[in-house]
Amino acid sequence: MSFSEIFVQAPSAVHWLILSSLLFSIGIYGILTRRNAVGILMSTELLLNSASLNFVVFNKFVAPSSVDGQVMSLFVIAVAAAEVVVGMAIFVALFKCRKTVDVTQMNLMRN
Amino acid sequence: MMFQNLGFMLNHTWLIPAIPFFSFLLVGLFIRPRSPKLAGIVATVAVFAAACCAYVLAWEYFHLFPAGTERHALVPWNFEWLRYQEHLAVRAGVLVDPISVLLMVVVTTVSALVHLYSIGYMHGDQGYGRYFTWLNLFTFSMLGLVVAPNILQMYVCWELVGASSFLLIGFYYEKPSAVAASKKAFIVTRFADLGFLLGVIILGYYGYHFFGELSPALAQQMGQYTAGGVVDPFDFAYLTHPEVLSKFVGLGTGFLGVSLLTMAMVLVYMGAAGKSAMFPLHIWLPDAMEGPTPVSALIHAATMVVAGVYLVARTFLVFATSGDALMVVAYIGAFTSLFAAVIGCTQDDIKRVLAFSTLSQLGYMMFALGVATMDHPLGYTASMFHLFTHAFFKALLFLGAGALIHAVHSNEIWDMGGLARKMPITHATVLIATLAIAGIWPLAGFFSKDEILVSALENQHYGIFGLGLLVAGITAFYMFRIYFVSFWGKARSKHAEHAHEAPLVMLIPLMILAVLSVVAGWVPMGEFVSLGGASHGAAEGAHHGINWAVAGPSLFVAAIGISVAWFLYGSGHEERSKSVASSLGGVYTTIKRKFYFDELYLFITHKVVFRFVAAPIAWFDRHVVDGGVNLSGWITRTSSTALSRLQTGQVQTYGAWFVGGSIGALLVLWHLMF
Amino acid sequence: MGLLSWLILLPFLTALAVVCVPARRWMMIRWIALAGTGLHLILTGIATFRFWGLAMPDVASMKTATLMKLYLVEQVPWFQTLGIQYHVGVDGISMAMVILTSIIIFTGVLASWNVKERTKEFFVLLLTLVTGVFGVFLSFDLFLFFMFYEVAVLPMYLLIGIWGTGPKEYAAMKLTLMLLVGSAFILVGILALYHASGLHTFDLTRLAQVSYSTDLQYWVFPMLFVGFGVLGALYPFHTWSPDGHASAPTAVSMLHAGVLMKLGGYGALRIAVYLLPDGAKDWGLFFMALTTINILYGSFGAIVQKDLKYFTAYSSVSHCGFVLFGVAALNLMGVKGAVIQMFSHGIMTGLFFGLIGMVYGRTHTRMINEMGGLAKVMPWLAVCFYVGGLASLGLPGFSGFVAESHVFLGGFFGNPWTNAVAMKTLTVIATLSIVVTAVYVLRGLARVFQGPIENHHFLELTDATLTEKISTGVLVATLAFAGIMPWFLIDLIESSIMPIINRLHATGTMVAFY
Amino acid sequence: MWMLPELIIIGTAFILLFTDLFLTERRRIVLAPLALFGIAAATAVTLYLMPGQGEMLGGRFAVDSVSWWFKLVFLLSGLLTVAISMDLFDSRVAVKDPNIRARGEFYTILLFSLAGAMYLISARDIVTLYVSLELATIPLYILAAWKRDSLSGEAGLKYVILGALSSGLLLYGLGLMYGLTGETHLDMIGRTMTPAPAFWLAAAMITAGVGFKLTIVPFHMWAAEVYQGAPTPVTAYLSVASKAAGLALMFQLFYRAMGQFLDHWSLPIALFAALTMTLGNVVAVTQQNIKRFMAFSAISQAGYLIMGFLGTSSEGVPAMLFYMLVYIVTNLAVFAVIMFYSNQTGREDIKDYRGLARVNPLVALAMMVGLFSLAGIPPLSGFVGKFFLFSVASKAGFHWLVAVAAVNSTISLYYYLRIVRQMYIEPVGAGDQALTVTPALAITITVTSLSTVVMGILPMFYESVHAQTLTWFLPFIK
Repeated sequence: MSFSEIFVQAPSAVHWLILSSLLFSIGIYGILTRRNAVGILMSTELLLNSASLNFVVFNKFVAPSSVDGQVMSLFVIAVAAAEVVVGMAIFVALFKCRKTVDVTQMNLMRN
Repeated sequence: MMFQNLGFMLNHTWLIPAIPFFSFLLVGLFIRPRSPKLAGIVATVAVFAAACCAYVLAWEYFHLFPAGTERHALVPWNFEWLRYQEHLAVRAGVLVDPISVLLMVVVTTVSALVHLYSIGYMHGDQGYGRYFTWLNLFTFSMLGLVVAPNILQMYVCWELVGASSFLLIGFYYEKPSAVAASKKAFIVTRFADLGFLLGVIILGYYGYHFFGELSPALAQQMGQYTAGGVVDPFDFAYLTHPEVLSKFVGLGTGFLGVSLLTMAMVLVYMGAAGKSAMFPLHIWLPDAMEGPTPVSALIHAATMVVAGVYLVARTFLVFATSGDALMVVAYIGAFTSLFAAVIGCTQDDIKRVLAFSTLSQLGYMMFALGVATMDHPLGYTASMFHLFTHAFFKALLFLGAGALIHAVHSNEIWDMGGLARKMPITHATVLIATLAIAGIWPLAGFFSKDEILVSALENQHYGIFGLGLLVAGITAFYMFRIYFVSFWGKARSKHAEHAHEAPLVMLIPLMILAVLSVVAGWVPMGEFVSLGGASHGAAEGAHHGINWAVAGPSLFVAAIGISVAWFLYGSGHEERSKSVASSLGGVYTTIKRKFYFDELYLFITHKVVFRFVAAPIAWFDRHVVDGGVNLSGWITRTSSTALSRLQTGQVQTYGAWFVGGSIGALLVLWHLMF
Repeated sequence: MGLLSWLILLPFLTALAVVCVPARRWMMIRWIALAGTGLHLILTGIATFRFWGLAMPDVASMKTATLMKLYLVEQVPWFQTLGIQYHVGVDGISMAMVILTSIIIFTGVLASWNVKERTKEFFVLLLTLVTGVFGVFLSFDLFLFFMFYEVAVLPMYLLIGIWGTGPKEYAAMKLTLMLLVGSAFILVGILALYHASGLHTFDLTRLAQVSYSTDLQYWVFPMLFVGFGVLGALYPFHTWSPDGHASAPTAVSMLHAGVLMKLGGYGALRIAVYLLPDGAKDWGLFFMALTTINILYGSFGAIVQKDLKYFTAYSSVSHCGFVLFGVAALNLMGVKGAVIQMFSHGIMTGLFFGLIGMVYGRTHTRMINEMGGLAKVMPWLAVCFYVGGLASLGLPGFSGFVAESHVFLGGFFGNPWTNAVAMKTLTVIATLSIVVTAVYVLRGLARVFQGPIENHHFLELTDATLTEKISTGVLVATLAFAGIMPWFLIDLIESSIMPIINRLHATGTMVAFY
Repeated sequence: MWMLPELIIIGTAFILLFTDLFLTERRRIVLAPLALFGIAAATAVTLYLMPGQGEMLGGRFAVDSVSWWFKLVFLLSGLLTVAISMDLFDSRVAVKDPNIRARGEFYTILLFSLAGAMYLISARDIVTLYVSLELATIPLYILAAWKRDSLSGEAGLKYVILGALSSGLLLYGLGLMYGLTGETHLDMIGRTMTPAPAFWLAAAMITAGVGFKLTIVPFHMWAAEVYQGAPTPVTAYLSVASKAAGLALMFQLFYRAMGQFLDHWSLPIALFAALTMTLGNVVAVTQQNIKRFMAFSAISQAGYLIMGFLGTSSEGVPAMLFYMLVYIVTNLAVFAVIMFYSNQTGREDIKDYRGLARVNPLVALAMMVGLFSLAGIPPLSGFVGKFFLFSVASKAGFHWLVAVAAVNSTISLYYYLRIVRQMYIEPVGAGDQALTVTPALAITITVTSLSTVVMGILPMFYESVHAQTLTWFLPFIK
């Protein structure tokens, strides 16, 4: 389909994949650029979400017979939550002794 | 095979080298540490025993092959010493033929007398036992060289005599000059031996080739006089066989248009020249006089230095087959004889004068061999004859000089003088020897020298003949120079005034040798030593009745030489000699400094080799090769620090690497796929 | 458990025995070590006689054999799934090497009689190292071989690092790393052969039954040869040797120069040339040229050395050049000469380093120029030194001459695959070394032992003690024995070399004349 | 009941958690033995069950020979980690670190991670695979930050950020694979996968995810800081168990899911291996802190490890498993000594080890054995393991890689010898006297270093791995 047509018809797998890859790219960008650790953590969430979005999309368009993809996305959400919790805990602990969570300051150990 | 009806000694010829060897072990390992005195006695007795064996052997051999019959080279005993590979083994053994018998007699006799003399001469020296150990070792190696039936055994013993000469020259190891001299002697001869070794390798290589093409019958015929009947490419019996020689000639030219055979023989001659101190390898011999005098008498006058002559004689047929090699021998020999004689006139150290006269006489023997040919081999006989006589009178001269040095405690002839009255016996014997070497009838030197000149003349080598005559004159001159200076006139030093006769144990050898230097000339050498049976006529013809056409002139020039010596040194007008020397000026000093050859060699070794080869190599190794190794280590460490900089501690940098890495992986896979 | 396993194990057991002794009883420790090595000497003698009895009947048949024949073999499967097995055996070459090692370690223990600092660790490491050496010489499974090879190399680091002198850590590290880089290449080669053969075995005797593709041989051979060459001091990979030897303690230099450097030649011959004949044919000339450089370079380098140990180390470089030169000559005489040279140089250099240690122990200097006239105060050591020196310059009557004449003849006789003129030229160049060797040996010894004694406290020095006399005496006697009666050594090794040569001439019979 | 080992571990974890609540600080001594007991029980069960085959949860959880061996590896590393961490919390330690507290939770979390790793190798489904991977990883974030100081916290932060990034990439890759095949079962994916551009994108992302756990260059950057900052026992656990988990993940994905493309992988894997071992070794040369140093040494070991994937020869799997086994034992031997030394002196620099051989000869000997085994010196097991791996590479025709690896092991010897030199050659530092070795560490050190030697000499270990896993991967490569 041509580029213009993409916007006129009902959303197909391509649309969703474009969306997820956009999310993914934003996530990567965020991870690499944000100075605040919390921001980085949020960007990682974007990564995971884009991935789980993929699962749902593929479930719908590729393997509609089963629900494995959707199940997967649920698990991913749970896992992501766990990851965030742990991450935040660590940041808090670190904040206590460093009074900052600016990742660019975190270079006590380097050659 | 004809080893049944041999006499005892012929069957047990191996005893002759073996006795000194075992006495060497015995003395060196067991007796020397306990009682040096006993060591001397045992060593001397052993060599005397060997001498007796040698006489018996000579008697047996020349009765086995009476005059007129062809005298075969017997190898009555041998064993496989070193097997390189199939058909390439070294069979150590003993070779008995006229010249080896001759040499055995000479070596054992002189060695025995020198041993005896040394008992007196070395008395009280702290290295007494060591001295006799080395002396025995030398005697063994020299005899082993003489009886070598193959060229490799000859090389082996060649090295051994070199080593023992090295040990004996450096006997006074605390004296730097002696140490230097011993090193010089060994290294120079070693350099020469390099040529010898290469020659041996080349001969062995092609000999091995031809061996394969050899017909069994021929091989058997070659081995018929060898115990076991087997010959190897190294054996003289093989190398000198006409069949093999013709094959060698067939090889044609190697590189530079020199035939391979000539190349090989010139290399072999290089070794011979080294041992016999032919120009330009002569430089070690004068310095070798740093050793104890009896050693000079034995090794550097009578026996070891003639090994070169012996080698050429031993391989004469091969040399003769390649004519050019023989010419090299002739001209180098002739030149050396003149060169050395000239230097001899200017030296003041009595032993050095004798050393140069030795050089000159060796030159005689060499060119005598050089001028000989297959069909006029008189020179061969003459050379051996001169070797024989020279051994005695030169040994006598050295021992006499030893007696003088013993009395005067100095080598300088200018510290002596007027010793004729104080040391009558020494004087008498030395006079005999001097006359003998000057070639005065009826002493030994006269006959042999005469025969050499005859042979030169016979083969139309007029130049060499004339040169020989000239040298004869010069010889007479410088020999009588030292004679007059040391015996006549008045004592020139305190020691010389209180000098007195040497002990009896030293005089006995002198007297024996004096007798020998008188009678040795009357031995009909042609009867015994001649090239095969082919050339009897020539040999005998030459000896029956001296050829006065040659002898006359030689006597005449000798007389001139003596009278000039008397005029300059004997007549009590020393200023004459000084004026002559000063009138010669630069020439004189050049000659006195031996044409600056030592300096030249020193320059080559120290300046060129050490400074411009060895030192740079050592530097290169430390800094370039080793530097390369260290460089690799340095590179590792540097890249380590460089790479560890990547660990910035910035988590986002790591993230970037991470993403970049995955993209890289994608690209790699992509590239591999499409 | 057979004789050979005992030969390998005995040093290790001795080491264990030493471990059990408390460190302060260092006298007892050295006695244990001496007993162990002495016992090993006896065992070696027994093994030699048994080998002789077994091998002599086969001499005739070996003349045409292309497969080596092992005796007293012991084979036990080990990592079966990879076809790795414990496979020890002995043939003439390894027998000679075992005898050499056994003598050297015995004399080495005597020479290190007065190691008082950390004696226990010293002897433990020394004996472990020797275990490795015996293992290498006796094992015929490449995996086992390689394993022992590294066991033999590594203790050197601590031995030099702890008991050494001078820049010891640097020297030790350099030595270890260079040798292990060499073994890295060996590993590559071994694995390549293992997979190429398709036999699924590391057994040398079976790997020798297949012929490898030419291009495999072409790249594997140099890897193996250089890999072993590093230990054999092949130019330009020899620079570990001067520093290493100079820094190492006496017994270690003895063992290292005397035995370990032989592992190089041994491996190059036994594995590289034997398994890869075609590769050897392609590379022979190249390595001959390289080793010719070795020979001259080492001897010229030795001339200007100031330190006795550097002096000897460079002469070792030169002499080990003869070993690899003979191997690269690829004919009977060359290879035989190489093996004899391994033996001869092992004894000779062991003697040298032992003596240097003894002299150093007295004068406390190794600088040649600071000595002089020592012959007066230590005649025994002087005589032994001169014997060693004369042997090393190839004086007939000592083993050096036998070896060198073999090597020269071998090089000159050439082989059918290499340009004859080139080989002859290289040989002639190599022969120059006999003069250069004479020069540096005589210069060095004259400086040390002859001339007047300048340094007056040298006058109080004493001659060799009994232990020193025994250790040097044994070595001197061996040198003379091997030189005067070379036929024992030759008979021992010759029939074991034939297979290597015959395999080169792919046809079963020697090509007699080329 | 194939899941029993995992269940035992999880059970123990909870028991620890609860008992910890009801015990006074003095009594908490019993927790570590309890944990040990639990792991030991699980190990026993594993040994009893292996090499049985079977599956549960509708094929989402299955066991086979390889998974048993992996579980053994995990359990072993867990066991040893707990053993060397025992002293950390109690008073026998000379230099007490106030920032280390709460041992009960420590062990609980450690066991959770352990369980996750064990599930990982049994997972047969993308879902279980991912969940168990996170279960194995997330606890490690916490452990890395266990010490309440800035270094440890920083380590935790870096670990969590990069870990999240990698899991995101991995998940995206898995998602693509799901999309390409419509299957979540790994075996089904492996069967139905057809090469397409998207597949290679997925493959690259999966590589990144796997590389992160295995510390393959350039996905290794986190290792240095995390290893250095984390408490020593955690570092030890990371260096062995987490790597083993990475290898397990790689087995799951590269053999099961992408087995049919294995031969395409050879060159990239060879490149990654060469890059990893070279960089790890070269950088390690100049490290001063011993934990950071061990980090780079571990990186280079990963490089050797993945040589087993080269080619499609059947020796690859057993070679890698055996090397993993050897590696954990050896590495933990070294870490036990590091643990001991930092417990007693609080020092972690290489030069602090000077003269150790004089004051604690046996400990120094164990350390030397461990280091030499890591460097691959015969007859230690490290050499044998490496030799088999090199053999695989050589069989696949990667002779250049073998050469690179062999030269690398020489470089590695260079820096391992730096420590040996400090221990043996350098003189004792002033006033150093023999340090006391606590029983737990004494036993650990003895056992590990002995087995380091034994596994190299007795063939039976390798033989049994070989016998059981030789044919395991044949169904996946078609």
